[in-house]
Amino acid sequence: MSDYSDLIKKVDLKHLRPYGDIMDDGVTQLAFTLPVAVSPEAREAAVQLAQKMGLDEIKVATMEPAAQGFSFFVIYGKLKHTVDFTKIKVVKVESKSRSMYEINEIIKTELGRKVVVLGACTGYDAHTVGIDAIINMKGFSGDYGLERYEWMDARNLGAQVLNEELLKKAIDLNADAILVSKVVTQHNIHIKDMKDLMEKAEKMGIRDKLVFVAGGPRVTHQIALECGFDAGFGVGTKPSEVASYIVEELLKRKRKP
Amino acid sequence: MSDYSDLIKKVDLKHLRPYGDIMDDGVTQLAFTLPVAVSPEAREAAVQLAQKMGLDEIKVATMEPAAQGFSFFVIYGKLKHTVDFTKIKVVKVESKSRSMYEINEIIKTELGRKVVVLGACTGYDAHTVGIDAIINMKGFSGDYGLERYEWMDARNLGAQVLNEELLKKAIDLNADAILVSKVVTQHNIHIKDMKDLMEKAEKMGIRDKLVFVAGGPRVTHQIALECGFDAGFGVGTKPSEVASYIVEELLKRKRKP
Amino acid sequence: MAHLELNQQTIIECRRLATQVVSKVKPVIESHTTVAIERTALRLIGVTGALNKDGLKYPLVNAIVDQLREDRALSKGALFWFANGLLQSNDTIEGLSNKVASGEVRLSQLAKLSQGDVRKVALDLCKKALKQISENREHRNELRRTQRDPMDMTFQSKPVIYVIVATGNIFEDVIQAKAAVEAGADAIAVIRSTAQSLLDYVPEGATTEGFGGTYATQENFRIMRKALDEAGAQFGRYIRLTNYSSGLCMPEIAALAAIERLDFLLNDAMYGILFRDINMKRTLVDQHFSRMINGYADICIQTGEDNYLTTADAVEFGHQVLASQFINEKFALEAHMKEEQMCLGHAAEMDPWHPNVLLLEIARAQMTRDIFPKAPLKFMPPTRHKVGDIFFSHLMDAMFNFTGVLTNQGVQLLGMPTEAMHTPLLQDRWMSIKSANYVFGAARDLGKEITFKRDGVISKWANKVLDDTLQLLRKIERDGLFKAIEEKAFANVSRTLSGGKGLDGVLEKDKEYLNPFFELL
Amino acid sequence: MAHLELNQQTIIECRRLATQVVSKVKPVIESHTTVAIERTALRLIGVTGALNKDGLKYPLVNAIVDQLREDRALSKGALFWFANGLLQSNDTIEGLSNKVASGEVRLSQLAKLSQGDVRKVALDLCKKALKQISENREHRNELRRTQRDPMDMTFQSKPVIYVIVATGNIFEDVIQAKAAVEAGADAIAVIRSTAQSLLDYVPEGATTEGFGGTYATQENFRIMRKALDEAGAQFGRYIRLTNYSSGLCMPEIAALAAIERLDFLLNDAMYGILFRDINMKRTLVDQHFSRMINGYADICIQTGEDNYLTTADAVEFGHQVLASQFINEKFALEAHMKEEQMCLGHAAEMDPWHPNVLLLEIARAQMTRDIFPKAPLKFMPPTRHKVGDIFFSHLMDAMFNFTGVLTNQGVQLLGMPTEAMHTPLLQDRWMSIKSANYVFGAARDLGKEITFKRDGVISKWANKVLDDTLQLLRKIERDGLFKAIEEKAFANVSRTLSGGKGLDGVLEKDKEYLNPFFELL
Ligand code: B12
Ligand code: B12
Ligand SMILES: Cc1ncc(COP(=O)(O)O)c(C=O)c1O
Ligand SMILES: Cc1ncc(COP(=O)(O)O)c(C=O)c1O
Repeated sequence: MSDYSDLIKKVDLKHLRPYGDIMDDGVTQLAFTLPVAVSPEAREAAVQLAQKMGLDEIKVATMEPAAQGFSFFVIYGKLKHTVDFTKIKVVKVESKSRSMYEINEIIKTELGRKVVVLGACTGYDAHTVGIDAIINMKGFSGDYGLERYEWMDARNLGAQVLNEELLKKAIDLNADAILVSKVVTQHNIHIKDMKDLMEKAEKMGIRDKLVFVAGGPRVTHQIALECGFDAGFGVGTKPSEVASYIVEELLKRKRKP
Repeated sequence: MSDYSDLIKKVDLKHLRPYGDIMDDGVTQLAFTLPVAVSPEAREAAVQLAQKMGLDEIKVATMEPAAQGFSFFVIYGKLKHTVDFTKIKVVKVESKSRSMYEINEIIKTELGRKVVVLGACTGYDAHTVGIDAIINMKGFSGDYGLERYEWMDARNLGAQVLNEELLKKAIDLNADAILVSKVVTQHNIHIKDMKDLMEKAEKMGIRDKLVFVAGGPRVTHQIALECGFDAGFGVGTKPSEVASYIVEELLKRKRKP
Repeated sequence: MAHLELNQQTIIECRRLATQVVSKVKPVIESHTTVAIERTALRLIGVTGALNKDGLKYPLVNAIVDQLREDRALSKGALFWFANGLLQSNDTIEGLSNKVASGEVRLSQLAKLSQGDVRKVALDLCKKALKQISENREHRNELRRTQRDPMDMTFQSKPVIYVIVATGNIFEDVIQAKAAVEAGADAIAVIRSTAQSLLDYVPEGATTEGFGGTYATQENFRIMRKALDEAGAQFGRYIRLTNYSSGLCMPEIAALAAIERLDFLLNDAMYGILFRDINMKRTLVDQHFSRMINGYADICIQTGEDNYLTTADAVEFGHQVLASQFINEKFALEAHMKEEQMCLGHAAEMDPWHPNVLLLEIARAQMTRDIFPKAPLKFMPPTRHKVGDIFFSHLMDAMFNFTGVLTNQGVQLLGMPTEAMHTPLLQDRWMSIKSANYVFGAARDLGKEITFKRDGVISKWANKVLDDTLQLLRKIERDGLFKAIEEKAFANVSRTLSGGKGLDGVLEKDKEYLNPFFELL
Repeated sequence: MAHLELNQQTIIECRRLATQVVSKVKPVIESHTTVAIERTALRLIGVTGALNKDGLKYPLVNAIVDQLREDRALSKGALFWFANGLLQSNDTIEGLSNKVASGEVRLSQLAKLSQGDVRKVALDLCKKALKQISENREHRNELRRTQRDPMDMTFQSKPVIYVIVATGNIFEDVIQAKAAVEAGADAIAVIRSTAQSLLDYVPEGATTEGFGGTYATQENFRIMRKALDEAGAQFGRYIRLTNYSSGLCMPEIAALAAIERLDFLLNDAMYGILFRDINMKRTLVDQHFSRMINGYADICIQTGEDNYLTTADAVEFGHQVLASQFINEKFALEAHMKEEQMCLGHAAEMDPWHPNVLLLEIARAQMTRDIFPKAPLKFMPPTRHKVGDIFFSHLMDAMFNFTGVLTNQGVQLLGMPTEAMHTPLLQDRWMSIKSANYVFGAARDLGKEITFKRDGVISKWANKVLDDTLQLLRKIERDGLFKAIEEKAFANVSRTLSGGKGLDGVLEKDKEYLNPFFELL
């Protein structure tokens, strides 16, 4: 309806700000608990925190006695901060999306041998549903798991696999890629475990012989890279995305050894 | 259970910070909408805004396509900011809490005449339930309204009363106090209306002849003062609190004219 | 679907009493007209536009009616003078209305032609006007066929999802309305600016400023209608547009809604009296004509009984809602409306901490459904007991949505988590619609699965409310509606016959009074 | 309260098959003991404390059992050697256990007294141990009388509100547990640290570090018990304490729980096999002894069938839950537990967008209630389909709470809005409890108000699940439990008889095997 669209404020991508019910109003909702009893002073403390966060026109929607010595707050305010959306660059896994058939085809013609993939949920993490979704036949939301790939030899070691074991196994089977799933994140245990794996891989001198892929609900490509992995996948990943990436990476490495 | 309470971190009131599941972790929840479509870049923009707000260890709980060109975010992070709780001072209405009987008694003995109170929901605001709760017989949560006070002559002018009318009426009845209720706050209409009333009162030279009291869910004593009122009351106010304040104020004024 | 065993005799008796109550005020309604009705007649025949009057846009219809009033001529009806004027001047409608507005022509001073000739002209104008409206009606039916109609008049499937937009800026409203439709909304109401209901004229043009809502203007109607037709086409659902035929311009809004093809109008025989302190006579006379138009235009009205429970306690005063619904139903039938056009209002406003509150809400909602089987019903969400804890507020709305789908309500106005805070943000509306989609899907056929125990808590409560309603209607019938309202029959509000706004706009009809719409509608 | 019409014949047949399944593995259970059982026996008679072994605290009971194992003596039973040792050394329990642990004494090398004398000593020790436990039982009953018991064994009123704490720090857990009780919680579970179930010893002392939970230690039990007794006194409700008799130390935790007066223990005949890859034999032998203790200590066990639905689809695999419940029930009866002690686990884990999902969840929950009328049942919240949208997640929990109160569940483990994110924050727990208080109050008597339609969707679904269960149990009975598990009878998980952790801790009992607890419990 271009007849009027020029009559309202357009989004300013150079100064992007939250949208409440009108462009650029910056409305943001906050909730937190303060370890002090409900009181006018507690409310004021909450307001001052909101101010420090950069909120204007702060409205305390509620202050609730969550327990003796604890007050729970819900707050609305207008955020002063903005971000320059035009400048944002995100590191992403840069692989084409391909079907299982295409991927099999590539492996067959370009590599001419089965790709060996090893998956596990490491440390004390027993959340296998994620890695199962990627590796097991059934796959995830209609997308077959790697076991189903004719030109892949994918094995799922399951839960609570120690990093050493995983690496040893990788050497024995001379695997092409290792898939690590981390779900429990308390005290950043996932980061610790992931870094530990890569250090051990270095020591064993197999860091560059394998493609290291991490995944989990709180894993991002960024985080994976920071832990020394080659790639990371998060919520809602489909097996074919992972397979496609692995194959591309293997071909890259094959070309420039 | 003092046998161990010394084993965990106590609240540091000089550096008060939100409590998630352990003292001082600073965990805070955010929700807002960005006027851009869902994308990794949108997610990054949300994270950067959270960073600017002073959050650490930012976790994007969800990014939802709220509509074409809008993404809704729920975010958790750890707030770096703190407030010095020991330094917080809040301006409060400083009147004793008294029962209807005590208040009647004081008026009778100290003033010896009925206190005339005029209430209204001003401007185009038609939300009378609040002012009714303060003035009408029935009162609020078991606390009788001012109409019920033997030594008060309280009148409720109801909804959508124009400031002029209200002031005129106050003069005619030579009222002691004016009670204004403001509920609608869009575009800060409540502030505008409240300030307008006080300016008109000044002009008519009756500013100091009356006690001006404001109230409403988004009204605070602070705001009321800023608008030139003598006092402000917010959510959950009980009639007796208001009556007690008015009487104290009248007595103060009587003593030092 | 589940039903309650209600005392049918009591229901019949309630309807009889409501008929009495309404017929007693009928003489007043028939013998009077109002400035709003006269402006409406002019709008219907095509008088549009506004002139600048001290900075403000003042509608021509107001200017014309003001002139006739000054000249003590209005009681013959605006159409009488306007038709006469057209004949005399053989000017166009536009031409004449501008001349009158500017004062160049004074209608009542033109020579009067024979009643017969004038009537003929007026009749033709009215017929032409109604032709356009019936074309709109056809077009609407056409669209509902092609774009799928989400409203199921058997009420077997989920209620229509109805949300409000209220940014104050019609163009921002459009963005939010489309976002809501994308999320699953079936009906959009553009809430009006706080003050509008007390204006005795309808503002002109597209507006971008309002408090707590957006002005209802013909241009705003047009803009939103166009947007919703587009959204309907895009998402394969006919989207209903709602506004407020209420306040001092009740019938005018009805006319504009008919012309711009709105689908729902909030329109109540008594809301203006109770909640806007508009004079009783004014409101009753206006509502009748407005409803004749709504009936003809195939617009569903939505009555305002839900509001009673925002001021009076919902557990105690449920019977006032039902009594009022019987009366509203009768007033609507009097104006030739069909039951299928009556979204009678009620609400889930009970204290969430009241023991077994869900049972009581189910009882009320199911009772309303069973007493008005053909009426779509408009089920309003918790608002009074909403607090700043948005997480809790969101749960109250979920249980409300559950009650709505369980009891087969026709139209569900969704509650908002931030009800106690502000008019809805885009994200508030989004999560409320998501909640309704979830609950309506999850519990879709539950109503068909269960039966309510005979003389259980639910059935007992429903019959208690029904009995209390009978008592109240008896009292109203005895005292008459005017006195009853004065004695706080509804929502704890008292109004007097001579009090309230807009009484000066009510006039007795002259025996020569001419307004063919009364015959044609 | 509402009931479903279920095929009673099928239910009887299911129970018969479950009995078969269990009796087939009985010989294995009776002919074996485990390192855990032997450590448990020692703990019960009062062996406590730990020694420092390369930085770590290593329990004396482990040291003693290790020694007997090295000396190939364990199959006679730890109590045999320890009783013999006491007679020989006439040392105290504390003295002897320390000497053995330090290696100063090697129990199996002491001269063996007559079986009769040894047995007499052992028997006395065991009787003394059980006396203490029955005193705890008395004390608990006393407290439940004085501080009102929120658990209604007729299940007419609201389910017990059960929440978890999981900070990793027992002292922080105490703060949050008390906060939860203040908000309305009736039962507190201290979730264990991620790794503990695979440790073959029970850590010692108060702990302040854990991942996803807090270590289960006797001292931590004591600290939380004290805190909850205080909270119970303060808020006038007996508060139940929960932990996990699961993993490699299943029976030891049962013993410690009996000693420290816990009320609930998560304890399942097969969970360890399926979800922790613990060897089948080990788990089955351990669970039997652990349940004998629980039975005697009046502790309610909570089985883990809910977990099946976190890995396998809840719509498809509901029958695996029911089949497993029949088997768990039978194993528990074998260990002399009462039905009233069985919080059989199930969960509302269906996809929230599945059509009529609420009807299916109600069907499942009501079916479980009707098949196990005396069992409190432990109803677990949605977790699998929980997502980061905490507002939506909060609604799913509200509908879950509704299902729980409608179908009269005994114990309701509350879902958390942040389930997909992190272990609960104080505020998450607070709002979840507020939700339960609201929904339980609002819908309290709804179950008594309605009846489910014969052959409606709900009743059909329940009977379908029941029929599928019968088929599954037939298969399990035919193939035997071991093979069935290998072939993924439950949760799509396959385990082998020789695989999994802890098999080396299983030994065949010697004919001279001595453990009087088996007779006394
Ligand atoms: C199912 C479940 C369980 C099951 C696990 C069964 C099993 N065999 O996996 C059971 C009941 C056993 C369980 C136990 C526990 N759990 Co649990 N569990 C969950 C739950 C409900 C769902 C997880 C899940 O299956 N998601 C579905 C899968 C498909 O999603 P996903 O894992 O994200 O995987 C996708 C992507 O991430 C990606 N991906 C994942 N891995 C990989 C790997 C690679 C290489 C790639 C490329 C991609 C990839 O692809 C997948 C498909 O798209 C979550 C809560 C929730 N809703 O998330 C809690 C949760 C994960 N559990 C939690 C906890 C704390 C536990 C316990 C420690 C609690 C306790 N003390 O008892 C225990 C111990 C488990 C252990 N030792 O680790 C916490 C973790 C908190 C945290 N952030 O640290 C959560 C978040 C619940 C909570 N709020 O407390 N749990
Ligand atoms: C009831 C109600 C109505 C009723 C009012 C009936 C009546 N006679 O009052 C009806 C249905 C008519 C109505 C209409 C509208 N309403 Co309204 N309404 C509410 C609702 C649901 C409850 C308000 C209420 O009664 N609270 C109960 C009372 C007891 O609480 P209270 O007002 O806070 O009063 C207490 C204290 O504040 C204090 N207090 C209050 N006044 C005073 C004065 C003094 C002197 C003192 C000392 C103390 C005091 O003491 C009281 C007792 O403790 C709120 C939502 C909500 N849950 O808050 C929306 C709300 C206030 N309404 C709103 C809107 C926008 C409208 C409309 C403009 C919408 C429309 N366009 O149609 C209309 C127009 C009304 C108008 N012209 O002003 C918005 C306001 C948004 C904003 N912040 O600007 C709200 C917040 C809803 C929303 N989220 O959109 N509304
Ligand atoms: C019948 C009716 N008219 C109008 C309104 C809206 O209020 P206003 O009078 O501001 O248009 C409502 C609101 O609930 C209503 O129910
Ligand atoms: C029977 C049972 N045991 C134990 C647990 C806890 O897991 P862990 O094995 O880490 O103790 C659960 C969790 O759901 C359970 O159901």
